[in-house]
Amino acid sequence: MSIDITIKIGGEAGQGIQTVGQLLALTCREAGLYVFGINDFESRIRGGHSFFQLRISDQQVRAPHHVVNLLVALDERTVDLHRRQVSPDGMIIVNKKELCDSPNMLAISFDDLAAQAGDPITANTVAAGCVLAILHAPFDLFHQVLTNLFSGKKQSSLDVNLKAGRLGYDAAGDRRCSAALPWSAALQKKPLIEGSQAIAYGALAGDCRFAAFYPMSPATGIMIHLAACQNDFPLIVEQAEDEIAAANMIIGASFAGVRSMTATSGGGFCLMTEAIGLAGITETPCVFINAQRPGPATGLATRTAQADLHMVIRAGQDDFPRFVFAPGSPEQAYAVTSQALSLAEKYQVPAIVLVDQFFNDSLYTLEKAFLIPNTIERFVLDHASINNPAEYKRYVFTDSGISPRALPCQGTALVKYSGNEHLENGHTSEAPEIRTGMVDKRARKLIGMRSEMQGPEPYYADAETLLLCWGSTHGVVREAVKMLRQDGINVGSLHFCDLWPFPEEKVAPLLSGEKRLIVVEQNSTAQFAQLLRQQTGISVHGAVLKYNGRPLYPYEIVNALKEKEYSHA
Amino acid sequence: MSIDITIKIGGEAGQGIQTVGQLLALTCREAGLYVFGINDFESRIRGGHSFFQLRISDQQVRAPHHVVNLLVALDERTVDLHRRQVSPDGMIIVNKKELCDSPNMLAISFDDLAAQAGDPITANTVAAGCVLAILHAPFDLFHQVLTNLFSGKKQSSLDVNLKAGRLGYDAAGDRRCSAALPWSAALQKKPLIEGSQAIAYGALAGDCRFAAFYPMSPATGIMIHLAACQNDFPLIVEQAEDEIAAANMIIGASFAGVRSMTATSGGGFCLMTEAIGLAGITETPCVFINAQRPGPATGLATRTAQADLHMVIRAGQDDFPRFVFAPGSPEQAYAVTSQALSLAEKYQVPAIVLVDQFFNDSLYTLEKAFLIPNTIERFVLDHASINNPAEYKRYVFTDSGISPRALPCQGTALVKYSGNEHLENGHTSEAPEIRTGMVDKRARKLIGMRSEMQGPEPYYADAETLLLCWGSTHGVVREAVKMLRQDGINVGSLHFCDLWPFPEEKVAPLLSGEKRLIVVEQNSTAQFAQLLRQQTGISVHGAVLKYNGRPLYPYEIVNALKEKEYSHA
Amino acid sequence: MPDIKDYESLVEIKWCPGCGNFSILAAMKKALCNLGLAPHEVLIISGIGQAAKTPHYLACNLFHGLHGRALPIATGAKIANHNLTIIVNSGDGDCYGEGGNHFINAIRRNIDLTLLVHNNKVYGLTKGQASPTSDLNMVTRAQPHGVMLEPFNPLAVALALGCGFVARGYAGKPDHLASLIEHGVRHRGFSLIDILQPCVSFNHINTYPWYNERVYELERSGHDPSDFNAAWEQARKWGERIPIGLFYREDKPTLTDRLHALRHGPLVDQQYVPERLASLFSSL
Amino acid sequence: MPDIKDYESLVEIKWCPGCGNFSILAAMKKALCNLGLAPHEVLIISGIGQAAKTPHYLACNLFHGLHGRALPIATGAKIANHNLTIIVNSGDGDCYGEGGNHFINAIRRNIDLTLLVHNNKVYGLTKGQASPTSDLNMVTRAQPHGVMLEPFNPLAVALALGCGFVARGYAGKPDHLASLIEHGVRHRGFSLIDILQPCVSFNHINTYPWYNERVYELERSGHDPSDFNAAWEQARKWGERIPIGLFYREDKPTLTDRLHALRHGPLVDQQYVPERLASLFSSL
Ligand SMILES: Cc1ncc(C[n+]2csc(CCOP(=O)(O)OP(=O)(O)O)c2C)c(N)n1
Ligand SMILES: Cc1ncc(C[n+]2csc(CCOP(=O)(O)OP(=O)(O)O)c2C)c(N)n1
Ligand code: SF4
Ligand code: SF4
Ligand SMILES: [Mg+2]
Ligand SMILES: [Mg+2]
Repeated sequence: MSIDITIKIGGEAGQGIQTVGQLLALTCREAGLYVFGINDFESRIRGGHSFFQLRISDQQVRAPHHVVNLLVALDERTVDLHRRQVSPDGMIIVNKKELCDSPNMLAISFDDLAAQAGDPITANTVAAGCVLAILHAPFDLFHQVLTNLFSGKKQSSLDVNLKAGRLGYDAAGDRRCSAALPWSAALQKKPLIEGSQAIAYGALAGDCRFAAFYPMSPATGIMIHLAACQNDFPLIVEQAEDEIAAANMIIGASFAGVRSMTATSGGGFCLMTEAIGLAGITETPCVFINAQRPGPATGLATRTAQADLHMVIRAGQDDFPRFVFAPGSPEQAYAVTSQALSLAEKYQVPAIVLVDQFFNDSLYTLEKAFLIPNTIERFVLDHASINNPAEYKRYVFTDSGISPRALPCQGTALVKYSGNEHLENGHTSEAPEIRTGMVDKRARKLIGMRSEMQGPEPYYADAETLLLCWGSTHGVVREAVKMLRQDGINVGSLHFCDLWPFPEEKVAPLLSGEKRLIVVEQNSTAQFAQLLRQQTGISVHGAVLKYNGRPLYPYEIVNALKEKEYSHA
Repeated sequence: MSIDITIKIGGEAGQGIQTVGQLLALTCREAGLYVFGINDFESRIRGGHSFFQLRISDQQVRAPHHVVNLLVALDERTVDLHRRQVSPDGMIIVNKKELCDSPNMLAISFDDLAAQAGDPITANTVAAGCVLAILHAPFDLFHQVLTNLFSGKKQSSLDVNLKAGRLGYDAAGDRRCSAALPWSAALQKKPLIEGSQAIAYGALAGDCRFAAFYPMSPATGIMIHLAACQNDFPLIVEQAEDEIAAANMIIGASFAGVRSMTATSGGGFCLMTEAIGLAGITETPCVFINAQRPGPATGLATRTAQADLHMVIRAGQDDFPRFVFAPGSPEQAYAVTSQALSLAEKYQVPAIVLVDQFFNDSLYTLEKAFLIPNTIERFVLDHASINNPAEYKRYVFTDSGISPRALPCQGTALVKYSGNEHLENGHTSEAPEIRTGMVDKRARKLIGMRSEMQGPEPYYADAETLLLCWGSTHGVVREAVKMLRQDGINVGSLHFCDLWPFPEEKVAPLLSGEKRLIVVEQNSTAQFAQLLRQQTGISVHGAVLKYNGRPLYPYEIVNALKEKEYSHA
Repeated sequence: MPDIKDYESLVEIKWCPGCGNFSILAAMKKALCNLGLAPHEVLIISGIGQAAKTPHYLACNLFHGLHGRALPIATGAKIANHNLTIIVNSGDGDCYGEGGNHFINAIRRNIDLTLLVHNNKVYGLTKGQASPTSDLNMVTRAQPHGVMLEPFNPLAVALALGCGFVARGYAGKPDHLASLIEHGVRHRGFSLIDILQPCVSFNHINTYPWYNERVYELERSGHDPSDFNAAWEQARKWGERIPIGLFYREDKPTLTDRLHALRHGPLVDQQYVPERLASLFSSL
Repeated sequence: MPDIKDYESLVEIKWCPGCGNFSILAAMKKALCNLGLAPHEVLIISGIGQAAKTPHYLACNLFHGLHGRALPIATGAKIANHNLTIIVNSGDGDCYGEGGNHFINAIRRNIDLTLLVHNNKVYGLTKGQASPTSDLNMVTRAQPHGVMLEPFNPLAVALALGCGFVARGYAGKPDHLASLIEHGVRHRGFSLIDILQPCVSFNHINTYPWYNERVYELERSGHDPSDFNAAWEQARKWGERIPIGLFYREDKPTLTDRLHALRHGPLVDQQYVPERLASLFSSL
């Protein structure tokens, strides 16, 4: 990696840390640079401590870095908490002179300069301008970013912000950080996107038309992004009275014919589990996004975890087919969300997508815009094609387990769904042979479903040691593999996105031979290792587990591997 | 087994089938005989078809038998549905002459005789009298049963019932079934109990003082049995507005100092899962009974299943310690429910007891009355013993993971519980090291908890083939083993009651060597086999699975083993 | 014009003989015929309970869901296709107990459907526990010391929530009930029809004779359903005299009237247009 | 007599500067002192939200549970030990949204506790989505076309449910609020105090100035809290003039008064007596 700079902006909630980060990221976008940003904040609205950490590079970056090149401290606490991470040649910008106690520090009063610019609210623009100067960025690029941002707004807003940016830029004087980034206006700007946004857009690409939700961190962002699209798409986003209502609403909407989904976190997901079973037995397609955070109960509301894997696979009483996916990048999240809507409809089952706070609240540069499907293949039976409407049976027994699904009130065939065990026609039945028949019919779908599942994504998969990971840690583990290999350690990785039905046949061959298998997970019990043994009988040799609510860093994996500091799973 | 008679009484819901069965069972009790009764009924109040099937023996019986010696048909449908199960030397009593079409049938109009006795409501007494005559029972015993039953009630009620019983008894004429039971008044009567009752009484023996519930088959019976005890025990049974409320109420009650529990079935359990996590992170002891029925969603409300094993182990987001038990007999259910209350308190964790419709609604003869604890060991910190109340910390870090638990408002120490991740003192904390510390503290309890777990109960455990079962099928599998061994097949069984934390060390040794392992389960995916492989890496060789909602019969296992008609798990 | 026969279902009815549900079923069929709706034009959604079995017993499209959750299912269905004519059959336990929160919020949404609550003041299907509407002190096997909770008054609560169609029917007056249902379906907005329904198996207090002695029709007592205060006063009556009929009626915008995306027609009928995504992505 | 200082907590307060919650906290402390209760005699139970953080900010026993579920936790605790003095701190989302069904049923149970709903008419902790009490048409990032649901009127609903203590406080009048809390705690039975609470971060409609212009104290306007009809009329007022104070008060038996087993004292204090089991088993 030729250039790799990490900027951390810390301060109290409400100080606009994210705005600074956003301005920097947009300027990088202007220059065709890659960024990766993580958001760290407490469960409060004002005060406390939070930070935004932006990594900038001329190559794709998909993991946070633990060494900070430039620390922007909007308060004293930020200095105390983070100065140790600043690299020897790094810099610290503080907003008060009094805080300066070493030569690598630069004091700039963002507030004073903002006032000078004409509006105290522009302090963040001041800060961004200052950082950009230190990063060797030409002011032009920032000028362009601000112009874009305020296009369509009052000219005076733009003017005051340009002034503020300039003041900040100039305030840096000749202080520059060591590494120079290749700043020049890019011909093609690469899209910038948040994890939660990638999911929202994936939903649109999957023709989701109805989303119901109850606010819950870190899932809310997905719905906020979707809600903003209601003017331009055939889409309704409804805030429900609780998660139970949200789950049942999407089932109702799907029954009536539109693709639908919800998003929540663990506690809300718990409340949806009965409805997931309802989707299972009524064979109603729908998508549940579970954005994980540490639990149980309220746990750590604004922190990250990967600890709901087994819960989502087992949610709801009794057995019924479902999909579970855990994407590892915004591209995969976009594709998988769209695919989940489609596969749910094709197999008439619930599909669950597992993400987490780390993924949802991170900022990514995309190599290129997401692919847009030209058409949507619907898996719905047209009433016109029903020969004998009076004989239509919603749950007719088929070899594939999939029964042609007509929509209610779209023709003369009567469409009957039931959450009780039922006959082919949808009426309740307690007959033992019907019960067995219907369980088997539903289970038969698993054959087709399993064939849709991708095996894990290999990366130096023939290495001696394989790191097994799933979900959001994809980029982090890859980077750790790269670092380890640079140090001559023969390691590779497998990233699992398609988790249920577990694609045993595609997994087992990759794990055979004399390999050392180590899972990397953000939970305390190595949940994936348990799943792997359950499904294949294969035991792993170790586990790198982090479960303090904070994102995993590549160096942590590297250290654990080098020091053999991993627990035996 | 010297004597083994099965009587099936069938008819519509509301016809009093269970009353007939109850009278017969009580008469057997009078004679010191053993019974085992199963209840089969639809999800309706009147009409349809239901039956009660009573097996009578001079030895302990704990499984239903598939051959019927005496069929009592209160309606025509019963004859149609069940006549094929009647043994060649068996008999069928019908209530209408027109239904008689073979020599083994006897028509007696219970209604006419009841009217003759003076009250149409006594038709069930007539039927019982008739059956008892056919079974060679002396009328005295029945006389005694009725006298006991109506003691304290109006003399006229007793009189008319005695008359009805006599009329039924005499109506049998000289028709007798082939096998004579050893009828003589027993010196010591063995207790008769329903499965759900054993749980309720176990709760009392565990000093449960508060139970909250929302009605749901097949769990309601437990609460009805408990509710009836409210006059004589320090006990309150509260019907909640929903399962969420029930689960949270028991947590509140336990927090305030009384042992508490709830009972529900799968759908209701789903709604409780968030609260189970709350119990987990707040370290509040409480007991959740999940009486399983086929699902998902409403499924088959009045039928049986064992398909919630993984769900209950994984319910609630993230990892936290919990107990899961699945008793196999009323004795074990009594002991385990009581123990669950105690262990939950000792380790300050939620405990889950898995039963099912088959178990809850069956009637058992006990060898002897349940053991009654003399005292209850409480695991609660007395405020008087707190040296420095101002410094009391609810979640103090300890080696065992267990922090001394004081009750609120019982002294000057302030008691603070939180469902957010917290400091030792119970106040919210987002600090990463606190998070890891608290997860680890809670996880440390698993060491003690695992040591409390019993390994499986072996039965000819050194046999070549081992049947592995859990929960309510204990007696059924045992009987199958006996039958197979009588046929010279070298088979044994292991019954698992203590399922989580899974007692790996106690299990693995029993399964080593060249054994053929076959699970016997009432679900469609061999859930226990999955759990076993997950925890031990051991794969089973086959699975006998029944999931049509009906109880398992020993002969079904025998046939499956002989015909090798089991699925490869 | 559809005929009652068109609404026949071949499914065996699993209610007890004499149950009040039979006349509710008959009233529904009659109302639907009077409304000129054919079975395939009707969608009936229910929760779980005896009441919730209703949609199986007449010809219609149906969704028989979870205990307590009929209203959210119906809300989702109506948003997806606001041309649907939706009736919800629920029980007092289903709707006011497990589903209490959805009852509140379906009214707040003014989602356009007709809710029939078969209010037998008991949990029928689970064998006779108290329901939210059970009388104080009613003894059951689950409440051996009698009910200790103040009964839930659905009409008063609905009025407090701003419901635009608040009515009470009685299974003992099926023609009156049929006419209420007809009006309820015609009403644009959320229509609550709480139906006094004797349960012959478990409720031995609120029986047919008990009600027959007490009920009176608001339509015959000069009640003005546009008068909110009068409605409130009537809604609080219970005991010696029990009013049935339309308590209150008011037109307000429904949720689906308000939703912007539905201005272009039902969601289910709209088109997927890839260009919209392209223009969205161009802003990234 | 305890002092305000006794109620000090060392925990850092995580509310926004200027938040209405600060005066609610102050009013609580004042009321508790006036009641002569020491911190260890008080149990505060809360759900999840900004409001629900309250118990950490004063000295007390506390249970900080799940979003929406404070009332069932409190109900269980009160049944287990009916000597407890319980206050519940909840938000409008916590109590009227996620917890709507428990709100209904805690009132029906008349469980003896004091419920303080910090009603900021918004979901504060989750960053400003509409709550059940948000005004119609209020625009948020989750409701870009404005709120489309009729606002939930907690006082009217409580009255419709037969609540025996119905009050509204205002964070801008902390002394008045303290006195309401004091009366609420003294009241034997379920006491609802809905508190108008400005949220400076997310609710830019219902601000301090907005309320200051509108609120008036019922105590100063000749309102008789024993007059149900007058209470109902006041409860339905909202807009130009907003009443605060005690709307309605009525004594009724509480749940714990009614429960038989509590006649022998709090459940938590009773004895385990093995003989009772023996006599139970003898009947088998
Ligand atoms: C989540 C859940 N909890 C409980 C039940 C059990 N259940 C089925 S019907 C019913 C109550 C029925 O009462 P009501 O709604 O009044 O209908 P009725 O049978 O009286 O018509 C209950 C509690 C269930 N099916 N699902
Ligand atoms: C089951 C569940 N759903 C959602 C959430 C997320 N959540 C936390 S607080 C809150 C709403 C807070 O609003 P309110 O109760 O009005 O309290 P406020 O913050 O405004 O005081 C929500 C939705 C949660 N913690 N648990
Ligand atoms: S139990 Fe009651 S409500 Fe249910 S069918 Fe029978 S009479 Fe009707
Ligand atoms: S967000 Fe609103 S309610 Fe929450 S602390 Fe801030 S001002 Fe108060
Ligand atoms: Mg009912
Ligand atoms: Mg709020």
